[in-house]
Amino acid sequence: MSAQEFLAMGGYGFYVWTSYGICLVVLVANVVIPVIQRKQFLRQQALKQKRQDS
Amino acid sequence: MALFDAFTAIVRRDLVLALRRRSECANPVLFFILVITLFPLGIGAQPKLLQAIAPGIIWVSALLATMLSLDSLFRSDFDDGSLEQILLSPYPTSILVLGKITAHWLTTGLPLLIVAPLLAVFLGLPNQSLSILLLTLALGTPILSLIGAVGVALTVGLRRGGMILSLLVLPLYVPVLIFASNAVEMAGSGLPVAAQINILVSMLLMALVLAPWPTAAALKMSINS
Amino acid sequence: MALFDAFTAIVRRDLVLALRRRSECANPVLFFILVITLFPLGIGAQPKLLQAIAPGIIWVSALLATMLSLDSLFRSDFDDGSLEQILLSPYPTSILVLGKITAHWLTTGLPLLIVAPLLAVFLGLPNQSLSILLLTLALGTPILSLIGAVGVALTVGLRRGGMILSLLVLPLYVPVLIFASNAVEMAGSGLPVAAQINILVSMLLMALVLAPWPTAAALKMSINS
Amino acid sequence: MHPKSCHKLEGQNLSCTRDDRELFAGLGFAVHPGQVLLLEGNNGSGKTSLLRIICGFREPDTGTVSWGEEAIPHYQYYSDMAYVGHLDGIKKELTVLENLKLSQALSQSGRLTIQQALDKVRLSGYEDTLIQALSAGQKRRLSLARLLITHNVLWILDEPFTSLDKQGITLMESLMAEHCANGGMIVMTSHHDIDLNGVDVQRIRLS
Amino acid sequence: MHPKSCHKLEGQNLSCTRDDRELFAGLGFAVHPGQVLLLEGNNGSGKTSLLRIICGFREPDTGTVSWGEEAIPHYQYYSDMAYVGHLDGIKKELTVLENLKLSQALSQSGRLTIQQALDKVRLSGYEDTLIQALSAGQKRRLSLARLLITHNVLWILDEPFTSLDKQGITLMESLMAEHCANGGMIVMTSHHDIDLNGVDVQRIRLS
Amino acid sequence: MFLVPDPVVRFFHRMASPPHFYALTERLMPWLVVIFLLLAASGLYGGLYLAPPDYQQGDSYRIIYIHVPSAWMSLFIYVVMAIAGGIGLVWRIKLAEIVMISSASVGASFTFIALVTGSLWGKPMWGAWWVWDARLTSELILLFLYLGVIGLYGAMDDKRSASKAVAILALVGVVNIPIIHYSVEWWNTLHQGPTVTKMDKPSIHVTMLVPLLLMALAFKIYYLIALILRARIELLQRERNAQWVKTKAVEEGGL
Ligand code: HEM
Ligand SMILES: Nc1ncnc2c1ncn2[C@@H]1O[C@H](COP(=O)(O)OP(=O)(O)OP(=O)(O)O)[C@@H](O)[C@H]1O
Ligand SMILES: Nc1ncnc2c1ncn2[C@@H]1O[C@H](COP(=O)(O)OP(=O)(O)OP(=O)(O)O)[C@@H](O)[C@H]1O
Ligand SMILES: [Mg+2]
Ligand SMILES: [Mg+2]
Repeated sequence: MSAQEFLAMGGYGFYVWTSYGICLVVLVANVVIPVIQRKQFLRQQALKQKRQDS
Repeated sequence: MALFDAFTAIVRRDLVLALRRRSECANPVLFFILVITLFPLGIGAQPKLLQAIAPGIIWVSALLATMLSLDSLFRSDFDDGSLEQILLSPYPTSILVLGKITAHWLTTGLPLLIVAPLLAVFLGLPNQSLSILLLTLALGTPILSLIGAVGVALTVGLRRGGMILSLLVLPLYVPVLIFASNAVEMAGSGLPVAAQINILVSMLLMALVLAPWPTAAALKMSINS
Repeated sequence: MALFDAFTAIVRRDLVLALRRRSECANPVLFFILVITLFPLGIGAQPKLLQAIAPGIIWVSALLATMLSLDSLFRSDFDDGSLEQILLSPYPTSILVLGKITAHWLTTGLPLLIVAPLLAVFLGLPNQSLSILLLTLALGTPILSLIGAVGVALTVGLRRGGMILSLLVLPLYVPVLIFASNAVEMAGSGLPVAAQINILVSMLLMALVLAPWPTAAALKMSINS
Repeated sequence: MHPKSCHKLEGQNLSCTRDDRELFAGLGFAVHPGQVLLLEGNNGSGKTSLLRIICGFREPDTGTVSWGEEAIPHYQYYSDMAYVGHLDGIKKELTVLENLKLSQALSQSGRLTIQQALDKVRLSGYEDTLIQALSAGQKRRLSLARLLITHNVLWILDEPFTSLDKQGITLMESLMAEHCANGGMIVMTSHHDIDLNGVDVQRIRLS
Repeated sequence: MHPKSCHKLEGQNLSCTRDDRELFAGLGFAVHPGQVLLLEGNNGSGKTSLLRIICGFREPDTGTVSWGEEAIPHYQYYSDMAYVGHLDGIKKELTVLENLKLSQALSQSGRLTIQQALDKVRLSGYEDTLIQALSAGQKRRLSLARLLITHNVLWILDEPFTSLDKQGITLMESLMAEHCANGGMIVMTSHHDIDLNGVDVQRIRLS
Repeated sequence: MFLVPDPVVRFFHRMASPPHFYALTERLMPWLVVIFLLLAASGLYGGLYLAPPDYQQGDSYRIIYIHVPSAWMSLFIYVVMAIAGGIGLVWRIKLAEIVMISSASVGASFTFIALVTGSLWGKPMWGAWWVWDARLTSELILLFLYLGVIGLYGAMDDKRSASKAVAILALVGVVNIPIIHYSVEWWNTLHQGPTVTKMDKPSIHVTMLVPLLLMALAFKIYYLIALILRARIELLQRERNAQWVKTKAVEEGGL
């Protein structure tokens, strides 16, 4: 099976790959957002402590 | 019995209040009528079409009318501190809450039941399904009040509970809507509807027994802010 | 210009408030979506039928969603005394009120416009009427906000304005509903719709110029109690 | 007169934090029959928060409040106490009489009849007036009348003197003194100086 | 400092009836720059009603209120006056700073900057706090800060001391005295005794 | 309380102590990620490459490998959420509250994926993006339930009472789950009846079934990962005044 054929998915390429694409985006977002939020939160807390210490 | 006295006192109070705020009492039913008249306007005068969608429209409107009247169930009591006083009563909150729900149904569900036949005729609903429509409304609207009470109790403490309430409550209303409007439709085609009615009856009983508890719990939580 | 500053300050304030009360901002549109999903549930899965009533359903839901969001337009300002302060401002109340209406449309009408295409597809609305649907919504929802403002201003002083409001406002909404849903339907059958669109445009202009005055006057009257 | 006035109200190790700010911590108190506990403190020091904890509306972050050896909330507590907070808890659309009758139905009857209580707070003659036609101070008097017509040992009052004119304040003070003389207890906040002859007043200062 | 402080507030032959009960009739007064008009009276005597008439919210049954020879309401009046009533008029979901900025946008700037005003009412440090996290007294202080940051000659205050602690009351009194010393005028109600050194206080007793 | 012996409750309370939980998940995380990647890779390889096209649906059926697992997860996570909510209400275990609220957004995501992929599958199969049949509609309602949970939690400032409110809502809403699951049997619909979950004899070929099960497992592990990540923030925010959070902030705050 050529890569072209594989991507075409027997004519259903659009439907299949959009599905997988959206799925990927949502799943990745669900992991990345919390990681970013945690970084931000910890930074804010650290800043706050610094403010309080000084 | 003192507990029963407290229950009736609550019911009576809410009925008197509804009477004093005359507009509020008439309003869910007015809204019901208005929404139902909007559809022919939006869809255009096509009798066949209207007849086909009549059960759905009536039930959806009943559901919206009930839902919109829910906010008044606890809102004013919350705003003026009466709710605090009710929660401080030595009697079980769930019973007092059931009193409030009863009054709510008497002032919103019951009037809907009374005007429904008129609107059904207006939309051209076949005669044989009219009695089933009334039966489903009689069984369904108390369920709506009971389930709705849980939703309002959860949101009454929020500054703007009005709209989030619909998000919470409508999904829970869906089963009632499906079974009830389905029954009316089936009756229109002369099919048996015992199954749907049985389901509605059991939902009503369940809601009657179960709903006051989470409502009371949610009110206690709402007051804590 | 100080007057313009006051106007933008009001718009900005209401947008910030909508953002802070996150739920409120998303809610009219959620309600819109919810109501539209209720209809197929109540009516049953009959694609032909749904397609036939789609313009009506979408417009009735848009109308209800706007109407329900109206209460928040002045309610909280009335309750916490901000409205008194706005009326005591030396700037013309009608301009400040127009600021509030603008913010209201940005947070309710605009989101409806954005999700409408999706719902239209769900209900199987033909493609050629989609653009007309959007056009009518773009012209119609500001009219709804403007007319609605007069109604809320009249009822905000009543303790339970919510329901009597619908009685006041819905009749005024009917022309918008009729012309707009008619235009969408005609477009679906490939007929010209310029007449309806022209009417909507002139209604919008009239509302824009005329509505702020009675709104301001009604607010002054509501505060006097 | 107060059959269960042998109860006492006790708070142990109470603390409350709002938005990262500790309002109070390790707070303890005991109120016995006949005593008044007066919470003092500047604006924002946590008086209202503490009262709401004592009512059982809010859970303290640590510690317990107990009534008669048992931690609240429990049935006995709610039949023995009454609360008048920042909000009146009276319905605008009902008359004075209807409001008081409802309060009685939700609780057990107290020392005075409705008529006697209205006389005391100088509202007799207003029985059939709707609450929305009362002024700020008249409403306040009504919510005080509620204290008199229901059975209660413990009064919890958040700034009871708000909106009252001088006559009203004197009246309120005499009612409080009478309540304590009958073995009642009071927990209250006030920015006014209170003047209770011969009553044992404990003070807690929050800051 | 107050360029238009030559204006005076005058009430003539004012009367007000609510529910068949005449609250006052034929009432007249005149307040000149530097003066305070103190409305006294028991609960329900009509003080709030009179203040709302003076604000132009309510029309009197007879008589007129005028500002600078012209009957209210008119533009000049609304740019010269400020009102603090039973309701705060501040939005719970906004911060202290946002609220004050809004007030400034709706009116003309006054004597003090926002920062100075917050310092005066002891709320500095709370700039970015949401109002809903303020206590009753803190909210009150904020609505007083609003008086200081906008241009106004006439203050109309309905029980401005409500919820304030003792420090807050002293502060308020000094602000009022300062306002009058600068040629401002005040119409107010209070159940407290007020203590304004060297200010010309007129009293009207409603009953 | 309630039938559960005290030592058990105490054990759970200790396990559920925030710093303990935080440290444990930190050690667990790499393993979970590795397992997830292995499962997903083999599932996708089997599903997209090895499995033959369906004789009726051609290659479009390959959407099944994300549609069905995510649809299952959408139901599963709601049940988990309701159970955690119940535990949080009765025993006041903070961790249960956190599991509940952290599940909501993951569950909403899976519901969203199930809807979108189903819709994308429906267009070639049924000729319409959307039909209003019972299963589809009830899945949509499930999305609303999730959004309601998230919205309610967001709308309340005090997170302790917000958790209680959400728990009550989740418990009440759980009645919808059986309706969604059995909707295909109760109403005649366009949607596929149970094919995989028929216990006795799945009516699906093994080469198609195995990748599906692998993907289902991979999604379960993914849920754990996402749950843990969310739970950690929630935990940090609630415990922001505790010493261990302060130390962590200084260590990891990047200052
Ligand atoms: C928007 C459209 C769709 C939605 C919302 C949807 C939703 C669901 C849900 C909720 C389930 C899980 C049911 C359960 O475990 O009880 C499911 C399973 C399934 N769906 Fe869909 N679906 C959609 C479209 C489709 C389409 C177009 C197909 C194929 C033609 C399909 C094929 C399947 C299959 C084979 C299963 C597994 C059934 C089983 O064995 O449990 N779905 N779907
Ligand atoms: N809903 C809330 N959310 C967060 N913080 C709050 C909330 N309500 C009050 N606070 C904060 O808690 C503190 C105590 O408030 P509380 O109302 O108990 O004060 P108080 O002693 O009654 O003050 P006052 O004399 O002004 O009534 C205040 O600093 C306030 O900022
Ligand atoms: N909305 C209303 N409708 C009818 N009557 C009213 C209304 N509001 C107040 N009243 C009546 O008007 C009278 C004066 O009320 P007002 O609020 O002006 O009194 P006040 O002097 O401010 O009293 P307080 O010191 O208690 O605030 C009261 O006797 C009250 O019964
Ligand atoms: Mg207080
Ligand atoms: Mg007054």
